[in-house]
Amino acid sequence: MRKRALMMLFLVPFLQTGCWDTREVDRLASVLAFGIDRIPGNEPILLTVQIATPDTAKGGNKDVKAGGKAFTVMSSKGKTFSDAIHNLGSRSMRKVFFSHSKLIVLGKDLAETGIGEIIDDLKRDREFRRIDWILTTDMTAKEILEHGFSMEQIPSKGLDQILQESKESGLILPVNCNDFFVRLNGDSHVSFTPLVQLVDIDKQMTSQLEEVAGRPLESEVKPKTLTVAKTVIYKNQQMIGELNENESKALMWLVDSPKGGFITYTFAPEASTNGEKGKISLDISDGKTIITPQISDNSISISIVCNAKASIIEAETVGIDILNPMIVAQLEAKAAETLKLQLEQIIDKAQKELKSDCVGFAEHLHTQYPVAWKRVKNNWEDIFPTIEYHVSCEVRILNTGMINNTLPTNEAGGIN
Amino acid sequence: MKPLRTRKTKKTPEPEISQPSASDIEQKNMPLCSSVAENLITFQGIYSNCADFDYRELIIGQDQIPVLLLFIDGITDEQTINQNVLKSLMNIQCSKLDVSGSNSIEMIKNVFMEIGSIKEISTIGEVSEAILTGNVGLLLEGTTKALKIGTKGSEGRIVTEPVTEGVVRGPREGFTESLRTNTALLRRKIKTPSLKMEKFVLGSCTMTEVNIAYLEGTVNPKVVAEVKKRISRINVDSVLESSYIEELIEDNSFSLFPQIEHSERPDKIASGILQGQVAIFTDGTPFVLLVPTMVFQFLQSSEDYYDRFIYASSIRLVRFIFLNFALLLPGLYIAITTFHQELIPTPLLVSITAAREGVPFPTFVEVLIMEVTFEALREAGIRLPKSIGQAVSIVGGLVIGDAAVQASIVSSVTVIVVALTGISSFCLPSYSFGLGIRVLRFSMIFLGSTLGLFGILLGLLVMQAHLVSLRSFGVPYFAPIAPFNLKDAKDLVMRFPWWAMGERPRLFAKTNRRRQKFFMKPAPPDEKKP
Amino acid sequence: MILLIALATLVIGLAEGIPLGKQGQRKELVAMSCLLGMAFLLAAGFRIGFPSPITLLEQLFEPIGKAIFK
Amino acid sequence: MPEKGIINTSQCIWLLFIVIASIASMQIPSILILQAGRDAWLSVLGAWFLDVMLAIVYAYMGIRFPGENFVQYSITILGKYLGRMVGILFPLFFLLVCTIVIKGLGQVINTAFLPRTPIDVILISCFFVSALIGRKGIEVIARMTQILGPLYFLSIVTLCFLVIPSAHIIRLKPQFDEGVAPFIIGTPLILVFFGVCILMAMYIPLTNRPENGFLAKFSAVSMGAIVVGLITTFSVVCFGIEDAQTMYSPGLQLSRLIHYSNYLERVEMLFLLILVGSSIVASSSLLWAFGLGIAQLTGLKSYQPLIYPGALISLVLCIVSFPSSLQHSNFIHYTYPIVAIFVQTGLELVLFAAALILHKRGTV
Repeated sequence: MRKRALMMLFLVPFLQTGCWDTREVDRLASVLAFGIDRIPGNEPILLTVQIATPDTAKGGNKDVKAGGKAFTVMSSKGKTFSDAIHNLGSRSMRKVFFSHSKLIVLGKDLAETGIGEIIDDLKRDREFRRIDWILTTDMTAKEILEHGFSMEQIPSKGLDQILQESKESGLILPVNCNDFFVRLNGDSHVSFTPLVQLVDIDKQMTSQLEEVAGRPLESEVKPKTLTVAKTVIYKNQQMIGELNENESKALMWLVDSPKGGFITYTFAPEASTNGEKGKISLDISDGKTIITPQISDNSISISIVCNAKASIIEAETVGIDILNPMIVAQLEAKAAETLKLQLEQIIDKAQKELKSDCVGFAEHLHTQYPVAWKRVKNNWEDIFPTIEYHVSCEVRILNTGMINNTLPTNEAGGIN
Repeated sequence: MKPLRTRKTKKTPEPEISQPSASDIEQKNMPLCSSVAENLITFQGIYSNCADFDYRELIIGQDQIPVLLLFIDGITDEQTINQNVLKSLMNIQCSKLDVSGSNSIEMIKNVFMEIGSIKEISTIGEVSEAILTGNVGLLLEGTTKALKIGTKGSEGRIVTEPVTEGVVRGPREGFTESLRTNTALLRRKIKTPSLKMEKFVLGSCTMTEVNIAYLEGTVNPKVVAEVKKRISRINVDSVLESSYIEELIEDNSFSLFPQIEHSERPDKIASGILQGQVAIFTDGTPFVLLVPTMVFQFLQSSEDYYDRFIYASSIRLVRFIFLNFALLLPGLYIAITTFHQELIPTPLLVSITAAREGVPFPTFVEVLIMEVTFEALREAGIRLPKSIGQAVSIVGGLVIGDAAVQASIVSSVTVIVVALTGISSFCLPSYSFGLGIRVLRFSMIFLGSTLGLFGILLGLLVMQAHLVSLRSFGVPYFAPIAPFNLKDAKDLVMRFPWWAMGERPRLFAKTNRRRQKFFMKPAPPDEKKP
Repeated sequence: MILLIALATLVIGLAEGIPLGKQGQRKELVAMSCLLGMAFLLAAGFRIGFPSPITLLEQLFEPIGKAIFK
Repeated sequence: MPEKGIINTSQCIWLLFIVIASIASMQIPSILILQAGRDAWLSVLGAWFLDVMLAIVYAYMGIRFPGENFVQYSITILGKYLGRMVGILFPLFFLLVCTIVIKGLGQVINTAFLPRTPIDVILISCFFVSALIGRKGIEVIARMTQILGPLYFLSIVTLCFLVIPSAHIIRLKPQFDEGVAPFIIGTPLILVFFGVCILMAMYIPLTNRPENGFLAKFSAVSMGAIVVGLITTFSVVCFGIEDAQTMYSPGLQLSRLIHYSNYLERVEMLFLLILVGSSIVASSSLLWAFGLGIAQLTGLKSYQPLIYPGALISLVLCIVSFPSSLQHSNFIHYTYPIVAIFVQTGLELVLFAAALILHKRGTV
């Protein structure tokens, strides 16, 4: 009796109104990716969402119309980001649901004028996750989101996979919201995102081929391809420049330890060892960078030590003896030099061109010399370009692939 | 808790249990008459309109003493009556019987009667009870004493394989409806005088014999005393099945969880008794009760002990997982698909959305329809003859499952969920425990559809609080997890090999805990030693 | 809200009070009614703009806390 | 003694642990990070040390007054009237903590899981369940914690392990960036949350071995410190102090960070499990302590009838005092520590000193 009465009490609120948060899945439009652009006018934020269209014919019906898009793109504008989300509701039959988005694309205009106003909402709203990838484009986000992939039905899934792959192959460092925010909050207030571009690679390549062939080639017109290879640098929530492919690769060495990577260089063996000039490609399997700031009197210098383990994946150089430790030492030294050049190039660019600490020296200085950091903190922007640095790299070749020496094909370097 | 119970003990006169006839009570303690003829009239009066009541008058000895044999046709063994009772009585013809009554009864009992079970009785009630339980009542002229001659007929099923608890490996005998057969099956397994069986007779109409069996020295005497106390408290008119007793002696009647285990497998009961539990045998049913019970026993099958321990442990693990499925899966499905879509992996969300496209009902109603249909199918399948049962499964599986999806009444994901839940609920070895889970599953569905995962978590907390607050005959129901006991936990999800389980569960056997010699782990013979 | 609290007070009072009353545990009954009354008064007081004890605590101690913590 | 149940030492450990786990899973880590910055984990260690010191006093008092909890021995020490006035502060403090815990739980659930459900509904259902559990007595609560405690401990540790890929240890450096002041201020802040373990004084008379009281509290606080320390540290190394100190529930955000390739992600459910279970069981033991304390002060035979009214008061306090999450955060941040340190440390030390000076001892 007593329990029953209390149960009744417990049930009262439920009987009042029912359930508040119920949303059936078929009343939801789950956003897979969204992009934000800035447009002129008094509603400056343009939100574009890519929504998965459920494939109703997935079950029994086999004659699905081929080429039907598996996604829908919708746009809406608003005074703020959340206002734009809100306005989307008036256009969508279903509730727009952001929890499944994997990708945020920032349009160029927005990036250049500052993204501060959207960051707060990205952190505050429960539907956004801090593990979403964040990308910047040099076009508008709308174009990127409307563009499809030939292999993936849903472009955001394709981009997601490109980003995951490129981290493993050392092409570019994908950045998720959390890392992006944390870097922006960091001492240098510099962060970066990969740059997504729509490039007509096919056309370029065809025209080059035509040059070789000397005649117009017959090839079908292919759509442009989404490419992620460059990096965009943000400073104080504003885009200030971009890094090209090589610099993006080098950036990985400075802010993260690359798990994969690729070094190609021309190698000419020294006189004491025979062999000819040619190209060598190394696959980096395990890279590690140690950045140590040093303070002497009033000058700050940074020493950067890179260690990498690598394996040879291509040795075009004819006639060299990979089994010879001296040759290997030369290969390693040359590789280290190549790497060093790459790193110096990007630090130079950061210091001279961008004038912003995208390489994270401030964090290292703060961590290791907190007292000195306090002194330079306020005029770090002026100090950073003048900082001296010293890069030293070491590459160790551990593996030569499935074979060791290539057999010479021409007579001159034949094996006797 | 306690104050509530006292409310019920109002000072109201305890109502008498209705008896077959009012005169019986008076006659019960009436002594027998010394005249056979008068006694016969009395008994004919008691057993008026009883077609199966039978008697035989005969005259024995040189003194021509009239003797009356009373019995009930059908429940006695005719062969015993003919060959042993009548023959022995006829043999008295030539001998001389002392005329004075009581001595002649003694003579018959001690000298002539060629039968094992025989007892002297003296009241009408006793005689009546004797013949009702299949004995022959022997009345002699000139004495107020009578004899109860054991001629119980053994009509009944032979020992067959138990239907409800089949095993692949293990003994294939099951209990029958006859109490003596059952106790014999047990005695054949435990051959020690410490195995005690105490007799109770319950039910004023049914006079059902109930035996409690336990292993003296191992069992906790407090538990035995408690069992005896609770059984002697019972005052009902009938006990037709052991569940009557179960409901009258369990700790919490309103709980959804059975607090007393039952089995029709002698090996299971024997192993229970050997680890210090008390078995309650009831005449007329193959199901024997085992107390005290802990919740994890409902997840253990007797076959776990006959398979190799690694397989048994992994099978138990599967059972634990599917127990959770059976309880939670539909509730979780509703909670996640209608409240927490962010928890579903994206591709799965897209397929669930696609499957639900065009379904008119909310997920909650959809699941409820399918669950209720499933329960109905299950109920329909149990009682029907086997040949029709198959038709039911065809109708259920094909028509309801497939056609409902085709017609977009339910989504295919819901069918999968309900089917998986159904399969999971069949993974539980205990039917009665499964019933509780079935009921709880529906409450989880309601909670999941009102408050989502939060509601389900609340439900689980309440359920858990209830589980740990239960006790079965003084033993915590959720032991050995809470209160935790490492040694008892050897036989929980994992079943340790026999050589590692040297001790009986602490909660059953308080004193005599050692079950076997320690360190009996088998090893190959050491070849280095001579 | 106040209605719901009143209802809860009533239900708890009946559910717990009746058994106590039957057993003659007067003291328990009084203690329980006091607590229930307090709960109801708190709710009713809030309705007419009376501060809750926690607000009082806050006024008392918050300055100290603000002085110590950021 | 109105409570008849007996618990053992391991149950006592888990009972205390679950209280700490419940506060660890809410916004306390972020408040701590706000105060102590990168030294938050050191503050946790410091608080652990201080709390263990405090536990010695409580354990000693438990042995000095066998079979009495602090409500009873405050009467024994300070006499009938003054003792009662001091003694009633403990149950009231428990009710306050219960209010805070449930309000915090409701707040997190309301913001992160059920945004459109009125928070009152969540609060009512939480209080109903915890009162239901609390009314069943200490044995039931103890057994529940015995099941849930280890589960939660393992879950939190697993959660932190899974989040390692997102963590960068460099964000924890440099230590003592702002000097030792943040550490010194952070230590008492987290101490008052560990200090809810003064519940041990309610449990000691009920344990089968009261002399193990210190051991129980030591183990519980150590495990609690591990849990709070892990969540705090991982919040810092994953989000950096700037973001972590603004989060309402850093633990929840941590669980949202977990992603392993494409299959193991979206595991907030695990965190919800920890959050709901630990908070409700913790508040049920707090309600129990409130009911028992009041029953002992007024000399009642049973404390069970007081549990539901206690829950109702707590519910009303929740609704009345914290109309929004802001007030709640502010209260936890600024007011609660002062109140708590007064009750947990001040009162008990006064009782301790009084017992020594007045030569009061419990009767065996």
